[in-house]
Amino acid sequence: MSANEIVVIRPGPRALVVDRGRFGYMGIGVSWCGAADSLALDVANRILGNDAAAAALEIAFGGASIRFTQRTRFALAGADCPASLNGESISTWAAYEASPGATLELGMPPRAVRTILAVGGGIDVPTVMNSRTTDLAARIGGLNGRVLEAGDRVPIAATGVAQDARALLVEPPRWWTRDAQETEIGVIPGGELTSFSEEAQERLWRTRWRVSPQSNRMASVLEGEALDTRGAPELRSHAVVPGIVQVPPSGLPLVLLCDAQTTGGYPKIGVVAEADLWKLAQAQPGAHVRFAAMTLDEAASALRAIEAYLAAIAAGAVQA
Amino acid sequence: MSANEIVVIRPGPRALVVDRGRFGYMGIGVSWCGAADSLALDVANRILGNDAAAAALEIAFGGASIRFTQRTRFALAGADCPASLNGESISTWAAYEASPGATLELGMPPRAVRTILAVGGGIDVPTVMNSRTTDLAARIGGLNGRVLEAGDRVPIAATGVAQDARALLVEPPRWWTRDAQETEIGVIPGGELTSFSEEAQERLWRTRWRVSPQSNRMASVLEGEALDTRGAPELRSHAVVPGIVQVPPSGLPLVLLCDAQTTGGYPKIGVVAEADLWKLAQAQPGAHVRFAAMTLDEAASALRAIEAYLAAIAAGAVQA
Amino acid sequence: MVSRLGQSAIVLDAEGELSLSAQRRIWALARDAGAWPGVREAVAGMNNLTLIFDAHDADAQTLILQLQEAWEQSSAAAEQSRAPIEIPVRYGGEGGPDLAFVAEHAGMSEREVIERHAAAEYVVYFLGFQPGFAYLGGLDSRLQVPRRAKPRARIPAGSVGIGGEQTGVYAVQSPGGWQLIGHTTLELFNPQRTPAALLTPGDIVRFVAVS
Amino acid sequence: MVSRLGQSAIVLDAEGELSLSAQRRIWALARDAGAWPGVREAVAGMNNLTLIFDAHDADAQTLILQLQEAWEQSSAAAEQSRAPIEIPVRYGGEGGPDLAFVAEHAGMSEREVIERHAAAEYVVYFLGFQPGFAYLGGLDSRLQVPRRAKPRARIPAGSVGIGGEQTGVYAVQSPGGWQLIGHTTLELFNPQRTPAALLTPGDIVRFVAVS
Repeated sequence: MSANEIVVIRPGPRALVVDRGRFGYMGIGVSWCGAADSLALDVANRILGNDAAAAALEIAFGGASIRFTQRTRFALAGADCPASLNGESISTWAAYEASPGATLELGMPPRAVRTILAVGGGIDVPTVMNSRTTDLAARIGGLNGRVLEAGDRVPIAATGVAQDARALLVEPPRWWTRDAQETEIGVIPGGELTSFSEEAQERLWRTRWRVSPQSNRMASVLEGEALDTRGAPELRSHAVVPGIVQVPPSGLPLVLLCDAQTTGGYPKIGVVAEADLWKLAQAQPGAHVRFAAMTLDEAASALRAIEAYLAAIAAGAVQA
Repeated sequence: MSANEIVVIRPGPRALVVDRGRFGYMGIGVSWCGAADSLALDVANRILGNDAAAAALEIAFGGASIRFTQRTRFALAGADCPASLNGESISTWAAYEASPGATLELGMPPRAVRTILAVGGGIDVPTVMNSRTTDLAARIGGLNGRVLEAGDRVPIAATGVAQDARALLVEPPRWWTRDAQETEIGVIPGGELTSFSEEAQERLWRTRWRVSPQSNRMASVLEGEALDTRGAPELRSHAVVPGIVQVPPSGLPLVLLCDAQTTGGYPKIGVVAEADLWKLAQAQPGAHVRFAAMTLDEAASALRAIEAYLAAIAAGAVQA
Repeated sequence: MVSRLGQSAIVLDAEGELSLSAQRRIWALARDAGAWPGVREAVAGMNNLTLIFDAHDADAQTLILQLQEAWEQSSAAAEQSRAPIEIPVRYGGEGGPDLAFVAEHAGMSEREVIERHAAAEYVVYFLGFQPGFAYLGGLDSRLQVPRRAKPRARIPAGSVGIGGEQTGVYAVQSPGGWQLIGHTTLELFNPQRTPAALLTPGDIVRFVAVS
Repeated sequence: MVSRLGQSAIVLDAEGELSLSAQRRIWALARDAGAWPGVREAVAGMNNLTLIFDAHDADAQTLILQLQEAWEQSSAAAEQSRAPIEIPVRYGGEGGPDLAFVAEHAGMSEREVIERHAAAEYVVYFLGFQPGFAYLGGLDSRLQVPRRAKPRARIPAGSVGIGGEQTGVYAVQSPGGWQLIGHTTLELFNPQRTPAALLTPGDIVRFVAVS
């Protein structure tokens, strides 16, 4: 009897084990990490009927090849790379069943960055400090605290295949089907925003920011005409969380993402609406984003819409 | 417009506000408290569709008279006292709707001790340290940390009456319908049991213990032929929780209940199965109980049976 | 002083100069607030504290008020934590009816009992028995005295007693069997205060005789 | 040493004589274990610790092993908590390539830099930046030195550095811009240990020069 696992033939540019995150340890400096696009993770787990806490693979920029060693139900969500199962083309935002020995191939996604590959029951690496997610800074979680390498055998749950396993296709969130030239990101103004000059504030909202290739899971780094930071105060170090928009001395804003350090001291101009944060994690280098001021009420209502969407998937009501 | 409240005309021998308990503060010496018969509380809340954390009244030995000031849905569970609403006889383990000004009268229960009176949406006293339950030692929670007195006006939630409010009768747990001469209480052996003499151990299981009138929400005190405690070791003070069976120097066992102090030092001979603990809280002074050794597996399965029963009530499947 | 940051975080900034005493209050507050319902993380910074909450379980506005209030109330208790905590005691008299008995039992004068009781440094081993009641280690062995044969039905909060090899302060009114040698006006338990219990395991306690 | 008590509790008893050092380990363990998933209460007693868990969220057998292991690993770290924590540092050499620069910038000898750095008592203000990384207050103002213009891509865990008015120890390998003056073999972060972070806010830290 073979172990319950999937085999990484090629991991592509960067693949790692993620779950919703490692919470409760910020006080000792441990970041949340977790899926950069947690909505894609939630969708993939819900399609499979997995626990919301189940771990999956996050594959950045596609290019991965995975072999299944036993009958395995899996789902793809997030970046829409060309995908094939045993040479047959398959879709993202959908669930399939792989037979033993089947190979999943993911090409380079034309837009967006990260694809979630979830399996029925979840990736079954050991839990470290209450989470299976990879923390590359602490070198814990996932597969020995590191990104996946060719030849890795990734344990998966032995829960097997559900009786009614079948291809199941869901409607992705609207962002994925729009052909927008730029992504609008809701930002709740806050922090030290008003200590910036009026001109800097105006430029913040007006600028069409370009996502820098330096962006990673720690932050989405933006390029454009720098903001004047002279008015911004020196801050004492304080906790920071994903979504905070910092303006370092360079004057170029950056948005903290899941792997952000737990504390920081740069001036902040606000926090990205939680319903929009995943879009930054999915924006390819060179893509354009624009910030739009949002009220707390608007942000809460956007979040409720996402929750309703997820609930509808769980209820089988968003089948495409 | 009158406030949302119920009025205590007579509280009876002892009535107080309870919920499931105040958890997380044992480390500073604060007991859980909560309903002595948490199963009755759970049933009453579930009948009404209340949140499981909703607070209710726990009325010991009946004798209470309560006036409703507005249309109010309520449920009775636990000790089956004769009850009437505006003079009309009503049943325990059932929900009713009271009209404004209606009076609920509870007589003395023929067997058992504590009746839960829950109202739709719950009793709405302020939350203190995460709970509404009365802690008579700390003098917090409930109505100013004390038992109810005649004339008290007890705030209730303004959620009003559900559209489909109607009398709803559920099958009580089996214990309530048996006409047993004694109650068998499952005990998971443990603690210092084996340091007692064989004769004392044998007597522990063999004795038909009588519930003492000294019993209260802190402990069910038992009477019978004393156990020889000479073998039992001196213990360092340690945490204790409801269900622990202690044998103090008197040799007469007592079972800790919801209001028990957080720490103690008497030798322990085991812990009452969680599915059986409420039966001790309901045993009237003079009633007989017998301990029966139970494995952890048996105790877990008894608890699952209770959970299934509660789930069935929530699903409307245990209607009598 | 408490401000909102995005949908799920609020930040408390201690005003004024950077100070270790403010940081002590931050530590105490971080410990407490981490247990508040709906709070996912309580993260101390440099004289500031961030609470990250779950919007399903906690309401931001309520949390802001709660944090603000807890901060204001934290000063006295938290600033001295880790430093020895002094408990002013009026020995003897109405609040300490058993002082004479303890002196007789120990074979010394009442004055010597007071001096020895107030001379020691006690360590809080743990809390239990009552809300805020501290089990203290460090009683002078000559002061050990048996509990009363017949417990009192009602001992006022603040009563300082000796029972066997232990000494301590009744944190709330309750029955009890210890020999009472004095009384303090210090509140050992106050649910409206943060932290509710004055003492924490590890604290060093001294009794100071007052008249 | 860990035993089960009923359906929802396990008890750790420290073996041997009653001791304050064992109690210190109990305190640290109670703090940590209170945050373990499924643990509802972690209650310290007299050299013992009771965990009350929710059987839906935690498996007793797993919890027993976890508690047993945490207890065994707690000794070194926890016993010294609250007492000053000494961090042995090999100053200069391969692990401290910027010692000469710091000395030059401060206008003193390398030896004097070491003496001043090791003379101070530092207070842990909070943890952040990296797992287990402590923000220390108390750096001698004469040792303040600007960060490196070009950060290093890979600083080994254990590197002791100075950046502006702060000093600290890199707890895990990472990029960083501080001036490195030495290296310690002490592990500041180890997720297999309880507590995972060696330092806790409020701890007093001393650096001790070793060769």
